[in-house]
Amino acid sequence: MLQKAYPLIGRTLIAPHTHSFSIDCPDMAALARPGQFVHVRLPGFLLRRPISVCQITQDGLRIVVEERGAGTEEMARLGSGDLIDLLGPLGNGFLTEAPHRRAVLVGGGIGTPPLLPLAEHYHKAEVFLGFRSADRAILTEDFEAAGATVTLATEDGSAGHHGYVTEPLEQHLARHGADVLYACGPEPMLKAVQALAAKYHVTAYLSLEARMACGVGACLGCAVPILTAEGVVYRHVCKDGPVFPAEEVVL
Amino acid sequence: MLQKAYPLIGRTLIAPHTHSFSIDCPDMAALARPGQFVHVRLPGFLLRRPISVCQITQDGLRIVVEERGAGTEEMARLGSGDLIDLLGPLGNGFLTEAPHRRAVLVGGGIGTPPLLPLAEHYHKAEVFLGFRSADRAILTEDFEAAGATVTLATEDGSAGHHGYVTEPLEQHLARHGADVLYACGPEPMLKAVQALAAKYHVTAYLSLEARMACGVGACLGCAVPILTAEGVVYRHVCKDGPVFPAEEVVL
Amino acid sequence: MKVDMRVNIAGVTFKNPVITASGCYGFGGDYTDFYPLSRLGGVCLKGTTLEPRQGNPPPRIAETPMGMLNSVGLQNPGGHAFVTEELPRLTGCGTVLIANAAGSSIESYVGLVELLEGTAIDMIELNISCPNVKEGGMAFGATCEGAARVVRAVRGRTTKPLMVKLSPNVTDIVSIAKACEAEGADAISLINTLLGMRIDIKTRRPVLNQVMGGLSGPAVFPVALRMVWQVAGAVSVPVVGLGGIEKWQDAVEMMMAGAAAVQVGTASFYDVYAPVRIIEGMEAYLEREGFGAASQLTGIARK
Amino acid sequence: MKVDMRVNIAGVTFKNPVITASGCYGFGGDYTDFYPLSRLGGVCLKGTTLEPRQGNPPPRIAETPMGMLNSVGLQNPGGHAFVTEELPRLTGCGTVLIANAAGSSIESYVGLVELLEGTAIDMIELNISCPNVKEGGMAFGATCEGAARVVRAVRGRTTKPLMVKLSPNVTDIVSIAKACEAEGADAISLINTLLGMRIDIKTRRPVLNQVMGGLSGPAVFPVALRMVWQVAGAVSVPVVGLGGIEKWQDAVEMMMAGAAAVQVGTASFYDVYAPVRIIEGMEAYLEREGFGAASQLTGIARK
Ligand SMILES: Cc1cc2nc3c(=O)[nH]c(=O)nc-3n(C[C@H](O)[C@H](O)[C@H](O)COP(=O)(O)OP(=O)(O)OC[C@H]3O[C@@H](n4cnc5c(N)ncnc54)[C@H](O)[C@@H]3O)c2cc1C
Ligand SMILES: Cc1cc2nc3c(=O)[nH]c(=O)nc-3n(C[C@H](O)[C@H](O)[C@H](O)COP(=O)(O)OP(=O)(O)OC[C@H]3O[C@@H](n4cnc5c(N)ncnc54)[C@H](O)[C@@H]3O)c2cc1C
Ligand SMILES: Cc1cc2nc3c(=O)[nH]c(=O)nc-3n(C[C@H](O)[C@H](O)[C@H](O)COP(=O)(O)O)c2cc1C
Ligand SMILES: Cc1cc2nc3c(=O)[nH]c(=O)nc-3n(C[C@H](O)[C@H](O)[C@H](O)COP(=O)(O)O)c2cc1C
Ligand code: FES
Ligand code: FES
Repeated sequence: MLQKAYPLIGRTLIAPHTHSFSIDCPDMAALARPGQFVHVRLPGFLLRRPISVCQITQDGLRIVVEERGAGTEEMARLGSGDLIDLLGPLGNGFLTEAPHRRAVLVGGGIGTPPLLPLAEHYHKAEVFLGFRSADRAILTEDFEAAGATVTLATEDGSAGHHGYVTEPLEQHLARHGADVLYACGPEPMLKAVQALAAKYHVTAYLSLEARMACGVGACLGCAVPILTAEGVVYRHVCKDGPVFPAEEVVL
Repeated sequence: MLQKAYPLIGRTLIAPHTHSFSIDCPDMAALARPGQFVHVRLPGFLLRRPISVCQITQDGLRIVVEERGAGTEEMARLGSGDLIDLLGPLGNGFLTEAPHRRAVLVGGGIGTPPLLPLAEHYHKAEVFLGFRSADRAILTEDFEAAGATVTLATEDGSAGHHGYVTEPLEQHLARHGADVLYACGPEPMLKAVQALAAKYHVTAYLSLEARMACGVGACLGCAVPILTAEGVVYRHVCKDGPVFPAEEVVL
Repeated sequence: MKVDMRVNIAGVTFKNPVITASGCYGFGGDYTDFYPLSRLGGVCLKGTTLEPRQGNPPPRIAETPMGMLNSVGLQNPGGHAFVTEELPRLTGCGTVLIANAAGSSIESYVGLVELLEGTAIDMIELNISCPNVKEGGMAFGATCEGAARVVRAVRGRTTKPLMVKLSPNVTDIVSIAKACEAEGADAISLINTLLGMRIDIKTRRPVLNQVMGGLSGPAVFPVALRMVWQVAGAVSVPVVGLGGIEKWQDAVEMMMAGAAAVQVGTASFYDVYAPVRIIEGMEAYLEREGFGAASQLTGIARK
Repeated sequence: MKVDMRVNIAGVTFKNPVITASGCYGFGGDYTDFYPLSRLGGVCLKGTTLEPRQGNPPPRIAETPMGMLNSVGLQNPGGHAFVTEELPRLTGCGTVLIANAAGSSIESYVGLVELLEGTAIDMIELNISCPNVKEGGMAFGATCEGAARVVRAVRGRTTKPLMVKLSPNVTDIVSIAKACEAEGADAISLINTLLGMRIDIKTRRPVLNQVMGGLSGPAVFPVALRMVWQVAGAVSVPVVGLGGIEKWQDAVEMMMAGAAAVQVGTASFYDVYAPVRIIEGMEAYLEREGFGAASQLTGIARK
């Protein structure tokens, strides 16, 4: 874990109110694993904002941020050359299996970015991405560049499957099954994925969100209910997660 | 009175930790009078900072700021092109007499800037400026350019008179007298000037400082004790001042 | 459809739910360069006492993280000058006028509200919560008995709607609010300032001459919101919420917690347009979200 | 000459006056990637109860202007696990270990401190001020009688130095501090969090599942400083000041107000190095200003 201010080397608008940032942080990148996140400090805000690692290179990290409130709006004002104060990498990330295993990745909206490093890990990942509309779709080309097959769904039908991403996902699972499944996205999507994983007996992992303070396990703020042998207990997204086995997640 | 964010068109370091700012604000400049001040909002700080008007042109205002705490340090980070949020012009400014009257201006340290517009008003002002040391001296050339005669004093003797500015001031008053005197600077200096004005029977005005909130007379925060016919009462630097007749000031 | 911005508090109609807070708006004349008073729902005038008060010695102001301290100490020209000099300047200003009545004894409160009978004042805000005076002020507002005594005494002597302004520096705000309601308060406003302090590490002395002062500004907003939530759930008279409101979102939050209207104080010090921006932002929000009236916001987070 | 950074509180020597605050530092293991525990004056461990507690349902965190709310609700593994699992990990860590003892009844407080006898714990911080639990917690800390009862009961059952941590949500902090001192408290720490709240205007519901939570961070600093000033002037045991300290200047201010040491909580959440930066900044300041020892700061603004 590191805490440092790093130079931003670029910001690109990749969808309305959605920005891709490249950060020059080789030391932090060297520690990062897929599914981990960085905790971003922003001027004028007390709490850091957790943002998933979307790409890990020798030179640094890429993150993708959607403006959803005052903090992410402030982040969107940062530009090339500005310093960005990161704490990270945090969390446990995804448990990965051998690259040749048949992995299915399911992303909804701004839940998509953390899945990209998985597509780079698995040789031929099957990726299912759901967005509100075609113009909101992000990272599809990046997944394809990583060798994945992308199936798109949009709620308004403006691109790909018209409806929820879980519909083509179910068709795929019914037809081909999968060795392992990873999902990140809004709660209703996670709920549906959890049910499908159970139905088709696929080992599945869900990446969860929670309001955070410390990001390192010290404050116990980011509690989520998790089913364990002793019943439902609170685990912490920042330290025990953000990824949990689907069958343990209480949604 | 106006409240607006104006573009900064330049910042120059004119002495250690002392910066001159030119602000592109013709509308506010058109309203400004010598001795008034602007109230500056800075990112990250709740209260505005009062800063005297140091020069008034058709294009805008000049202000000179010494870093004395977190707010003025933040101000020193602003540069050309940045926006600066001003409320102003505030206060009553100096009561001026006819330009040919024999005016004496006495400035101490960062109390010097508000006197410059007076030097521009009076044809041949006699200006006495005191600083800690030669490198801290500011605006002497500007006063000379305005036609004033400048007498410098430094506490360490590194330039001009070695000692307090009130020493050459007293010599001048004793020898030549004056029609009107204006002073701005640290409290001990104002106290000495007040005594000299009384001793030599010169109409004198002192510009005072106080911690401020609103700047417009609404909060009654910036109280200073003032001697009136009904005894000592609190007047307000932002609205009744910052300039008060020397004989009414209780120091 | 235009949103109906009006709210009614104790029989008084405010054209919108944004009132400027006492002590932060003088006697109404200081911000007229920027917008007319008629733009506001109402104005709470500077705290006034029966006798003139010169207030506390300076320094009276200190800055804190997202807040400020003041120890003005109820500087005011007294009830007589208030009625004969300040009020006449405000006639026809087109907004609801609220006098903020303070006192150091029951008698002085009573004397003042009697002076206000028959004036253009639309409502009295009884200030039993000023932390900056040695006698009276917060002392009355700190206990149920103290609060009840003042309200009882004043209630019998005024026909004007009576709003009681509470201090947050208490263990149990709900009981105090209920005590005021029981004695006939028509509305409750809260919060006044939290007692706070700063030290100047250069001089090694307290910044404020009075050592302690009242904390206001965004820093106190979550405490204010909590107390409004608690009190609005416990009394049936309208609650006016204040403390740290600087944006329309804060005002909406405060109303959702149960406030019938809000007051804006400290925010004007750093943005003179704050009250107007809040009115405009709230109106746009209400329209966007399909509300017919501002009053529909009141307490919706409780349901 | 090197400045002597040591302070002594109730017979325990701290190598410097900076202690991490309870609930903001887990059980001491979460920040060791950044600096060793031995850098700190002391560590107040996460609030512990006799029985395990799973804490409150999420969301537990909300942001406020220069502050935050939490409603963690004393999630902890219970006294037994604390002593057998957490404490052993801390042996030899080179800093003063303070257990933060909470309870929902007198018996549970007593049971817990008895468990702590004979452990490596150097001091007990009695938490009678947690706003996030339904029973006990702040309820004890809200009255002199409640506070006195807990301190009296616990005092008889522990040989460890006893520091009592007070709640700021009270009308009269001084009386409560005195009541604790009278019952044998060896030190007083304050403040715990102020009760606050936020509403999410999008969902139109309180942000926190528990509706209200504890406010901490720089926003509360002026309130904390004021209370430390008041209490330090009224008791003769050492006072440990906390609430919103984020910079060395804040720590110096707090000590000048009368604190013998400080605690740092929320600041670590946004700057993991905050406690260390405060120690270093304070040391440099003391040297620059010619102080021989950190303890000379305590109360100098009162003189
Ligand atoms: C492990 C993790 C990974 C994430 N990865 C990404 C990502 O890659 N890209 C991206 O755009 N967003 C991501 N998010 C969500 C992102 O953290 C929130 O959108 C952001 O915190 C909102 O801040 P704000 O100031 O804009 O919103 P506001 O609503 O103003 O924030 C107020 C407070 O609530 C918190 N908050 C609000 N929404 C969320 C949320 N959904 N999750 C956690 N905290 C929240 C904020 O952090 C802040 O403390 C992730 C969240 C988590 C927990
Ligand atoms: C009418 C007037 C005109 C002024 N003109 C100038 C000028 O032309 N150039 C210049 O450099 N300075 C001027 N000052 C002083 C300037 O306002 C302070 O140096 C500045 O406010 C300090 O802010 P800070 O954040 O750096 O210091 P901090 O000490 O961190 O400020 C803390 C708080 O105290 C207030 N404060 C601190 N010192 C003063 C002070 N001396 N006067 C008023 N408030 C203070 C701040 O405004 C702030 O609210 C003037 C002050 C007044 C009242
Ligand atoms: C400078 C100042 C003076 C105040 N004077 C009064 C007063 O005279 N009467 C009163 O009831 N409240 C007074 N208050 C308290 C405010 O009306 C308000 O309750 C408090 O500031 C919280 O609101 P805010 O955060 O919006 O300012 C004063 C506040 C400030 C900052
Ligand atoms: C997330 C969180 C958890 C806390 N848990 C405890 C606790 O278990 N016991 C306790 O006495 N105080 C607890 N506190 C209060 C802090 O110890 C401290 O009193 C308060 O946060 C003010 O200090 P700060 O502003 O430096 O954080 C907690 C505070 C936070 C923010
Ligand atoms: S955010 Fe503090 S424990 Fe997870
Ligand atoms: S600063 Fe508000 S009255 Fe002068």
